[in-house]
Amino acid sequence: MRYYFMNQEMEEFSIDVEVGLCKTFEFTHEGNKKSLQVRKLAGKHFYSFDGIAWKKLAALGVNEVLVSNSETYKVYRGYKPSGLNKSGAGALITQMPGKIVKLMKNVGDKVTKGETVLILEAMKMENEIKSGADGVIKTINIKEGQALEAGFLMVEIEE
Amino acid sequence: MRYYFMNQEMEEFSIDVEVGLCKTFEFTHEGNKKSLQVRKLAGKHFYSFDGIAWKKLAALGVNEVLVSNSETYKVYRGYKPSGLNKSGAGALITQMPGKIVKLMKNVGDKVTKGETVLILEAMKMENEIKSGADGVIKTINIKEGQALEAGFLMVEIEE
Amino acid sequence: MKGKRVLIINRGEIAIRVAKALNELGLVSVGVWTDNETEPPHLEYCQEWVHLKGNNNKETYLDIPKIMKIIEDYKIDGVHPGYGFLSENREFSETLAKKGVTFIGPNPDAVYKMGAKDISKQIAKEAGVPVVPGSTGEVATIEEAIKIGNEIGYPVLLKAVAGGGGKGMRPCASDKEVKDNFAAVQREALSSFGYAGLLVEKYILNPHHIEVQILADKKGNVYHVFERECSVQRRHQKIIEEAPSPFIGADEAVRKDICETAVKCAKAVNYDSAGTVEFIMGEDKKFYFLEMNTRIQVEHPITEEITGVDLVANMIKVAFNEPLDFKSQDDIQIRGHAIELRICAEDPITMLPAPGKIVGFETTFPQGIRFDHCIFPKFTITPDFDPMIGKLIAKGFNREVALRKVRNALDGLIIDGIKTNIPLHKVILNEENFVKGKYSTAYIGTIKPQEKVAVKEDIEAFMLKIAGIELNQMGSQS
Amino acid sequence: MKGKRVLIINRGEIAIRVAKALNELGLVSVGVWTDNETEPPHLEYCQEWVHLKGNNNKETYLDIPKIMKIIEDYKIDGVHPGYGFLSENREFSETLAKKGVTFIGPNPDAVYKMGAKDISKQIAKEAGVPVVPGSTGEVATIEEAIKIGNEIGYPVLLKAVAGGGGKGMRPCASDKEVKDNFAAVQREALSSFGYAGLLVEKYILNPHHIEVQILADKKGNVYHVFERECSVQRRHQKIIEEAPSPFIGADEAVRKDICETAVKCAKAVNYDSAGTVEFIMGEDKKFYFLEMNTRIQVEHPITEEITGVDLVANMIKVAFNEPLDFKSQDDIQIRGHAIELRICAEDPITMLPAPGKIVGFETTFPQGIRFDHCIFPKFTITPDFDPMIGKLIAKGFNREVALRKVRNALDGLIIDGIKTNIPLHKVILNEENFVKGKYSTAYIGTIKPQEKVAVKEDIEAFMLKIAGIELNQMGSQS
Repeated sequence: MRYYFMNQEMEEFSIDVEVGLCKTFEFTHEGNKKSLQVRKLAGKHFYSFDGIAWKKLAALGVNEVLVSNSETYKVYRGYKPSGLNKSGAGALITQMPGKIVKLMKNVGDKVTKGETVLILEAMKMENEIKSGADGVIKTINIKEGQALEAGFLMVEIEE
Repeated sequence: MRYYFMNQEMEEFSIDVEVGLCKTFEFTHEGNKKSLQVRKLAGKHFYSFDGIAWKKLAALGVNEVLVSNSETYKVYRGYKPSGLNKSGAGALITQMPGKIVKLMKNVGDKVTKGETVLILEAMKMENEIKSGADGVIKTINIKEGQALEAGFLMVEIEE
Repeated sequence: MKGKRVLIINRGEIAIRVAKALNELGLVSVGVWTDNETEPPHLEYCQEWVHLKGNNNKETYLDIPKIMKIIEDYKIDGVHPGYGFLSENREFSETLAKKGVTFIGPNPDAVYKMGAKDISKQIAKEAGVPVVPGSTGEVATIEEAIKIGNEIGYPVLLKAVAGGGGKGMRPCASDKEVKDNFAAVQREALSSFGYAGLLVEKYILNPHHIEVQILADKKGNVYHVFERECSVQRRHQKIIEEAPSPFIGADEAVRKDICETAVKCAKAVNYDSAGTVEFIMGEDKKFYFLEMNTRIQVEHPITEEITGVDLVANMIKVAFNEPLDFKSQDDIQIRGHAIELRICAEDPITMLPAPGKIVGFETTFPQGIRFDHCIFPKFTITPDFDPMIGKLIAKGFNREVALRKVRNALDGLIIDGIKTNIPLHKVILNEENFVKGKYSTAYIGTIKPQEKVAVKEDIEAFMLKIAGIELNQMGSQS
Repeated sequence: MKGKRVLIINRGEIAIRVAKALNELGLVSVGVWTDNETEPPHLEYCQEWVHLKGNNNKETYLDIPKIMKIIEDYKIDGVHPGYGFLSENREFSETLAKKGVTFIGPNPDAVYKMGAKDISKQIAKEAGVPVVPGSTGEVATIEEAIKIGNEIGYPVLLKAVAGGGGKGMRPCASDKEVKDNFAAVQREALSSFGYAGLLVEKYILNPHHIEVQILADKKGNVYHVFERECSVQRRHQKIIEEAPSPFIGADEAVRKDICETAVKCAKAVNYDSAGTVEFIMGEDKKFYFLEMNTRIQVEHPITEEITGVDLVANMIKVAFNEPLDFKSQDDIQIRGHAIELRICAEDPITMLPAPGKIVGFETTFPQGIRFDHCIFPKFTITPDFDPMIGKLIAKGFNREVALRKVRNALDGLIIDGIKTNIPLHKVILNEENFVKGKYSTAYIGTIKPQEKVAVKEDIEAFMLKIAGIELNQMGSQS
């Protein structure tokens, strides 16, 4: 089984896994192999790379979005989704669900890097969404008051 | 579905249950009906008899022996086991797994109620097992040093 | 008091904390759930569950007529508002008073006087308590705000009259910044507290945020339960709190002074519940009255841990005219040290909210940890509510022990599927200045611990996530 | 000390408690499992897991050569014995000392002197500490025991030299009873402690069992951490403990006297670890030295709760020559009140062990509860080990609050599938004499709370069990 991980910048990598008897996992990543054992004890799961040192493992309820400190990864189990392209500093994408409070620019407006393009309210906070590059507003896919899911391309800026 | 409960004295009673939609349980016991709702919340189960007041419910892992304060009940789901007879004060049955330390009587010996018949070690404690009736030792099914499961008929006394 | 039916108009960890205290005292805890909360974990501790219909806070936790209807329908004797929502709303506490329903909090007059920052400042001044210079009343227009800014000198802070908890407040360094921010702070004030009124005040640089816990009964007895240091803040919201304050340290004269000043403030409004008097303290240890929060505070557990006083239970008791657990100020003593980390669903580097669905949750804590939270696997954090999902509290014989325990607890806290500020807390707990207890509210801005959060995880971390998913695929019998 | 590898030669809740402290201090906790324990819950907190092969305690937790082999194979630096098993075994601590392995406990000489009750009594006497009359040495024969019985007068107590925890001890009221019980106590002593030697001593009627916690370092500093009242006993085993003692109450002179006497005892054997000096106290508040337990005690948590001293962490620190958390006796003060209930797999009426399999486990606790336990659904309690499966500990601002909390906690503790003493605890916690704090070790025998345990449950209880089983049948997705 091959797992694909993809972060917000659409950077991607994969890890192969083979599940053996007694919850033994054999991983392959960029040619390197590593094995992992899992045991269930007192209703909880534990993992070990050497069979001696054990740590608690959270059994994951879904295989949607996984997070590694400050990066969010989508996980694809056994398939690689098509149509995912890299997007650059000029693509303003919602990082969390929210609502558009104010839109400051129109299509064709010039923007400089760091300039506020719109205000997005999320979790009761107003967040200024700034341009990641110097350029011109190419497309606007939102309007004020609109509620958005995470991962929505709000504005594209042509550099 | 009919449930049978049987305690250590082989006293028995039954409750009927009908499981409806959305985890609604309809119970019938000796002609009386009662209904119960169950909801799952934050990974735990809760029950209510009136839909307003809720309490936590333990989802039971097995349907073997259930306990009510000082009584132990065996539970039978959907069937009534055959061959279970009432046994009286003259039947010395292990209440817990243990090991015979000492056997004080032989077959044919007279015993009085409260007299120690044997010593059973369980959980590091020596327990004196006493006759529940005046009578004569009819059968002995054990020997010193023998390890026993719970529910084993060790000695029968004829009243 | 026993058998009284108390409605909790709140959610999350504070609703759990309140329900626990109600149950223990023999009252009936009645909890609510709204259309936005399909599996509200706080109901676990509530004896009765009531549906508060509605999709947003204005239709639910802030809807006074709807709540009054529930109070009538369910024969409610008292209400606990928790923090936020209607906890400091004069109209709500007055409506309850009129209906003869016990509000578990101070009398409406104290809510009103201390709830409105302009009046509270005036009262503090009159009671001889030093205050930070600023507008004495509400500031209605940008022009007025700019005028005051020039009078008291920039930087100034624009803040909501009805606010608290860091929401609806922004510092401004110039006329232009006042102009740019005024409308936004008004909007935030309106959406968070239902009232858009603003204040302007002097913005003191590098101050300490130190607050004093008050506990008072309805017979005029007002006690302090010592201070908390809440200077580790981001976006003017606390993320780490300690008790006692490492900045006050062994300076018992300052501790006595600030605590007695807090009692003075509380007495000035005939305070009769649990509350908190907030101060700004400069490097010279001079302190100024900031505001009084007339409710139970998020960070109340650290005070409970170092004094042994159950603040929530006592708050409920006094509301029903029962006596406090103690009879004199001397009965309350500090023993040991406590630290609280607010665990938030947010990016540890940008510190911006990051809602999502929790897919894994495990804890491995040392002795002496208290985790007040509402987390369970499959819990969804929606953008509708505050991103705080738990409070990790460590108690130790001294600060060093408490630090050791909270560090170890943080290593044993796994929350999978969402971004949290756990990695940020790990950096702070090992950062030199924090370890020494040397920090002001400028800490996050100047030390920038967020920049030391590792962005990329080791490849092993991804293997563990794969193992977790595979185990889940194998089913529950595995 | 950091990075040292410590083997825990114990199981259950105490192994968890020790592992937590090791992890927190930055040491490596190494746990063991035996053939009898297929899912040992204590490994949850151990960083490394080692198989200790064998089917019974003699082949496992008491097998010194086998343990020494593991110590060598796994490069172990130190050993924590917990309580019971090898915790007070001179041979074991000497063997470790010879190999240069740190024993987390007192020096072998103190283990020897205090471990053997005959010698400890002599030492106490010489240190000017009052002792209960009895045999000064080991009693080898029934005849000798009867002779002493007649000298000091009946009733007398036959007890194991190596024992503790109520095992291997029986009261005898006559020559005949000594004769009848001698062999049985010897057998129990041998099977529980690996040594059959017995003592005889005066059996004081209606006494209080009060013990003092000691914490000492390797530099000669010996501190007391105040007393515990352990008078609620059945079969000479504690089931409820409190700190501070309600019998001593506000009598600070007696408290000071008994605590300082305990320090005197500890100093007499150059004690250098955590330990407990046990006393019998009569109605006149005169007390007699009973024994010193040279190990961490089951009931240590209540002392931790009222003083804030982490006994287990400090015990580990001093073993590795690290300083204690405090520098003077005055640093340690009592704040509040703590009560511990031992939750045992036993019949609540007969109070006899009742092993079995746990099929359901849920908790709903108020704030201020600590539950040190090793319970999980599907956990099987085997007859091989002690029936204690958990310790429910409540801390309150005063005794009334602690009682309120522990009562509420007990109502929220569901353990399904086995008999437990929870119903007995519920009776005791509401029984008049206990509520007033008026009880001696005769409490269970004279008040007989077990007779008030309801035998039959309401039919609703059975319906709930059916619902639980049906839910389980529906599967985990329900």
